[in-house]
Amino acid sequence: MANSWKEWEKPVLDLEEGVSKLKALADKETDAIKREALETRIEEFEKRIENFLEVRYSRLGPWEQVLLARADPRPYTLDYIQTLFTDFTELDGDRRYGADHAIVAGPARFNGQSVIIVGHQKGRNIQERAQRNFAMAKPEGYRKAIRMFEMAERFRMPVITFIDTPAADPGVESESRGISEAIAASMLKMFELTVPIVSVVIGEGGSGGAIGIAIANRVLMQEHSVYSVIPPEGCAAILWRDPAKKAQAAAALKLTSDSALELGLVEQVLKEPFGGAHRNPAEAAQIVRDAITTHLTELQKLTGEQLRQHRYDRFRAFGHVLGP
Amino acid sequence: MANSWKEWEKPVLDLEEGVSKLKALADKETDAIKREALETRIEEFEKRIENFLEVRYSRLGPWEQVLLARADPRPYTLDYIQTLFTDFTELDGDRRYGADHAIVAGPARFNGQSVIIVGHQKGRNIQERAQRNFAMAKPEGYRKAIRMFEMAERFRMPVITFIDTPAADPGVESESRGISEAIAASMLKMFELTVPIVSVVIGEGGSGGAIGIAIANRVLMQEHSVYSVIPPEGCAAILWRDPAKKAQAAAALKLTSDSALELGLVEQVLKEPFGGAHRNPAEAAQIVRDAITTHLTELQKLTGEQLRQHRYDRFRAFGHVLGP
Amino acid sequence: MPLRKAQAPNPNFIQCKGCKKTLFVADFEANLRVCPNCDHHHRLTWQQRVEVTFDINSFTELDADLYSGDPLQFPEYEEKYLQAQTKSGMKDSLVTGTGTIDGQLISAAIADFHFMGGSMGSVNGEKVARALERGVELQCPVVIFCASGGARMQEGLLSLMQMAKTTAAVDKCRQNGIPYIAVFTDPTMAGVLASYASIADVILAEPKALIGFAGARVSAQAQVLKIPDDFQTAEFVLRSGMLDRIVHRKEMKATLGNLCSILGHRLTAGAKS
Amino acid sequence: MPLRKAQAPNPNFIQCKGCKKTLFVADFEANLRVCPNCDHHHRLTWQQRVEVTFDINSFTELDADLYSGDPLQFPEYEEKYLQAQTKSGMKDSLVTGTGTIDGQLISAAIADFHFMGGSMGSVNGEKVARALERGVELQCPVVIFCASGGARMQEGLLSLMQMAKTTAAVDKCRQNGIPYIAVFTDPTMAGVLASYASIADVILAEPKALIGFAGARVSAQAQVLKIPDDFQTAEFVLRSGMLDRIVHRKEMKATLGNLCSILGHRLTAGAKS
Ligand SMILES: [Zn+2]
Ligand SMILES: [Zn+2]
Repeated sequence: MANSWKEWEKPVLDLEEGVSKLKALADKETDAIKREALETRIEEFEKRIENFLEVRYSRLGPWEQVLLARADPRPYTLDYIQTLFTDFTELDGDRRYGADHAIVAGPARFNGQSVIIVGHQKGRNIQERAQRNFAMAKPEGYRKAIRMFEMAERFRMPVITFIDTPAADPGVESESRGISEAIAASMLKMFELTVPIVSVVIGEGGSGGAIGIAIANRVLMQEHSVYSVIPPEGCAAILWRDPAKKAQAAAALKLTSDSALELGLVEQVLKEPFGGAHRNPAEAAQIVRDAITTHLTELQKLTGEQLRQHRYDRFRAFGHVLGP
Repeated sequence: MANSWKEWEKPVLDLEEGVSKLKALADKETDAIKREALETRIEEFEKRIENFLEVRYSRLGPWEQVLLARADPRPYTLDYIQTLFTDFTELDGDRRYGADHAIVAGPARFNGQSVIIVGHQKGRNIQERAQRNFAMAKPEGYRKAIRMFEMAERFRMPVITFIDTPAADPGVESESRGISEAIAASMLKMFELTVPIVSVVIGEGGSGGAIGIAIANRVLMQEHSVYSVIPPEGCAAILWRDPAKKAQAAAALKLTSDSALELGLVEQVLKEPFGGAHRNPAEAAQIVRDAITTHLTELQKLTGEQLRQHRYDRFRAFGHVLGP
Repeated sequence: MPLRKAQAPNPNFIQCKGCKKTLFVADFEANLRVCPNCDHHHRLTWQQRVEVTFDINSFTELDADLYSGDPLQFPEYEEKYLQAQTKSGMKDSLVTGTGTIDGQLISAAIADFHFMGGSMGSVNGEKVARALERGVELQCPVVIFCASGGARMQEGLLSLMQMAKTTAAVDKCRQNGIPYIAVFTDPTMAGVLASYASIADVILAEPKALIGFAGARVSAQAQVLKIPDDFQTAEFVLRSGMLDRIVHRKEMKATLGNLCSILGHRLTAGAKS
Repeated sequence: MPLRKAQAPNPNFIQCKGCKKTLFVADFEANLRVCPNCDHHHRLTWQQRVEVTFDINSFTELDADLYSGDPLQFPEYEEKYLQAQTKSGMKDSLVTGTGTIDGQLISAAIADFHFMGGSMGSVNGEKVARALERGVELQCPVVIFCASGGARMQEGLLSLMQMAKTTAAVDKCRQNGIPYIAVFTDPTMAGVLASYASIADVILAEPKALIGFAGARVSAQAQVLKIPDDFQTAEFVLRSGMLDRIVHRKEMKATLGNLCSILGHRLTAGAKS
């Protein structure tokens, strides 16, 4: 069983290395015919990469999806903010206790329109990961989010949230400052809003930490993102006392974007470039942009009260209940 | 200059001791004529006490008023809660960080009507004083108050606050958790309410710590309470670099109930029994009860929006501004 | 108020889970399953909770027939679920209905930890939401007794969505001025704590109840900080500002009755019925 | 953007209050009174603040003639007040008016610490309230530059009431969807911090600005806790969650312009004028 997305991406990386070597040769080659031959081989290689990715990524198992959703090079919230928005000003502070950089937030423009962005943010390197606590927000993060939601309401700005967290921070400090209350209060605040809310799961949708900022009118999932009530490792440990059964747990939990769509819990799965968003961030971002644009346009036809009611109805319907 | 209210109350205490001795004698006296003589003397003594209190307390200087406002035996918020209300259930917690017992709060009934009470609470002994931080609330206290104000609004309950604090807690912890924000946010919340609010200053109305829960439609002051922008000691230290000039400062600050009434900043001064509320707590409480009843009855004739506007207008008018 | 007898090897005796002392069952139950020696509040079944909370014969169960359909076809779920049903006589981990306290109508939900650890799946969430909405319909206060290890893994993302769904129902109560009081009993954890439980208007807890977001082991692993001795107990959580009061089981009914009647003063069903 | 020359013994040189280095006044002023060596942000007069913040010649002062009437007949107040007026050319410690940032209309209040420590008495409070209400009238964002030691003692309880009055005006902005941005400059303390300053929609601060409720000495006396080195600086306050951003003076105008235009997107005066 794979423990990293790199394992099954290895053939691609090898082929890519081959391509760059061939390209270097082709660049230096002065003989036109020989160069043409090289270029033909390059094309062949590129085709093979594409085919491999297409085949390999179309049959990823749930556990592989988890690994891919967690993959280091995936675009993070700030990457999407930079690509999709203009004039973003990051705001900070919960006005209660502290600053939390596991969640980033602030006003920006989307297609020229004023919006509020809130999203989990992972770190790109060791320092940043520590500083952002691996995108595991503390109560401060959710209370900052609440402050942003209130601002969105006050100034009639749509809210766009990006979901990408393994979980909310489970530490002693977070307990003592009410991480549970913070998550619940953030959800409650989102239910109160009378502006449109769109959430996009871009990586890990990790249980309470994720849904704490995902009470949207439309919830979208990128193809290779996951959304789960518990990490597969935790599920395996609790149910089968064996964390190694994480792949079985991943399968059982139905945590892939396809499953979420099938269960009717998300409105749309957003295609990613073959091999995942990180292989072509610009293309991935464009798909996200188009989807947000579409959904926001639709939602903006509703009144504030309709939006609030819609959000209520959306979540109120979730659940599989039998009986008279 | 007196440093304690006990100094000028000494003659009273001496006379009172005399009275109880005479009473003991009278009780034992079997001779009817002698007993009558003793009883006459007792009456005389009691008259003298009353006269002394009346005269002495009618010419208390501002500094003496400060001392009396701070006097240990004065009835505190919980005393008034016990006397004036029924079914009080103290609620706790700011849902953010901690429990703060410098402010007590909860729902109760006043004349049978549901109300929310919020008040500073001093301690009666060393342990309680420490536990209540000398009624100097931390951010948690004001955030608990905010929670109560929100509950009052949600369930349409009038709010009654009791003011009795030297100041908000000025410590490092309070700074780091935003004591300033907490006070400001508490005031803001009170301005938002559409239920009646009555505040009663029952002891020390100490600057920001006091006004943080005193944004009322009617603000009442007990006769011997004070309300000040800064403690006289602090004022003397800053202005004259001499904390000993506290009596001058007290006079200059116009911090007595009479001055506040004259400046138009409170609606009513509530008479206290001669010698102060502690000399007859039941009588003092009755006066407070009557006043709250009157004001609440008047306020309840207004609509929610009128109450909110009234509170805005009330505070908006405060200030002595000249110019075209 | 005597409670139904518990099953024990010798039916006249029971060992306290707090102090381990052997107690007369009769005394123990007369004391509402609180140890007369160490005051340990033992967990109650939902029926016992009804007995100690509501006016005699006033409680009517509603939505009794709802059950889960194993939407994910999760391994072993069906068996476990049927087993839990057989053992407990319940359909799922939470019971809802209406009852009166001191004559005042209350919409109630009572979780029972004995059914799959009181875990919140679709049915638990649905019933909590209905109990809250019923407060709006009937114009009466809502009281929820929480007892849960968290979300029910076997319903996957649907369980997570119950956090949102129940929160939505709390919002409905707030919008309509319906008082909602939560009582945290041992244990109140994770997904339940991080949703409807923590946003009640008033939160009471039983003494020493375990209350937390993450399992204590998880928290201990998560950082090397010193953990307070009473970490994740009601006493710790009260100090942390997340509770209104810790209420002894003997005082719970009176406290609830008083709060419901004061906060619900404007409700048509708020008057004694 | 060169600023007006400061008064100094040798008009060509000035000593930095941060690093004590001697600076060319021309460089210093071209650098918006920020030390090119240590980045110390020196306090500005209100005129200097207008220069570095608003579009050229766009600022119009309003309510310029308001002054305090010494309502308590407080010892020495009248003399001090007149002295401050003479020295500063201001009527009181804060200036209000309207101006544009990148063409966008803003209602502004600018406190000047040079006038009696920027203390808030009746006039300061009145003008803050008017600046906020003017945002509602003109349907434009409000920006307030804070600089204050706190309430003005010499107006006693009337000064305390300014905390409430200005808070009321913030509430008016909130009710009407008017964005209000506060900028904490050195120092922002006590009564000002504990009222309108801390409840702005967005709070920016200049680097190293002193920001606190109580004087640092008071706090130090109040408890024996270890005090962080940067206690009551903007950096400490940012860490404590009370600030949105620390913004360099060179970036302040652009940051304000951007925030006002995004948050004020629906305002009739929000469009470039
Ligand atoms: Zn025991
Ligand atoms: Zn310097």
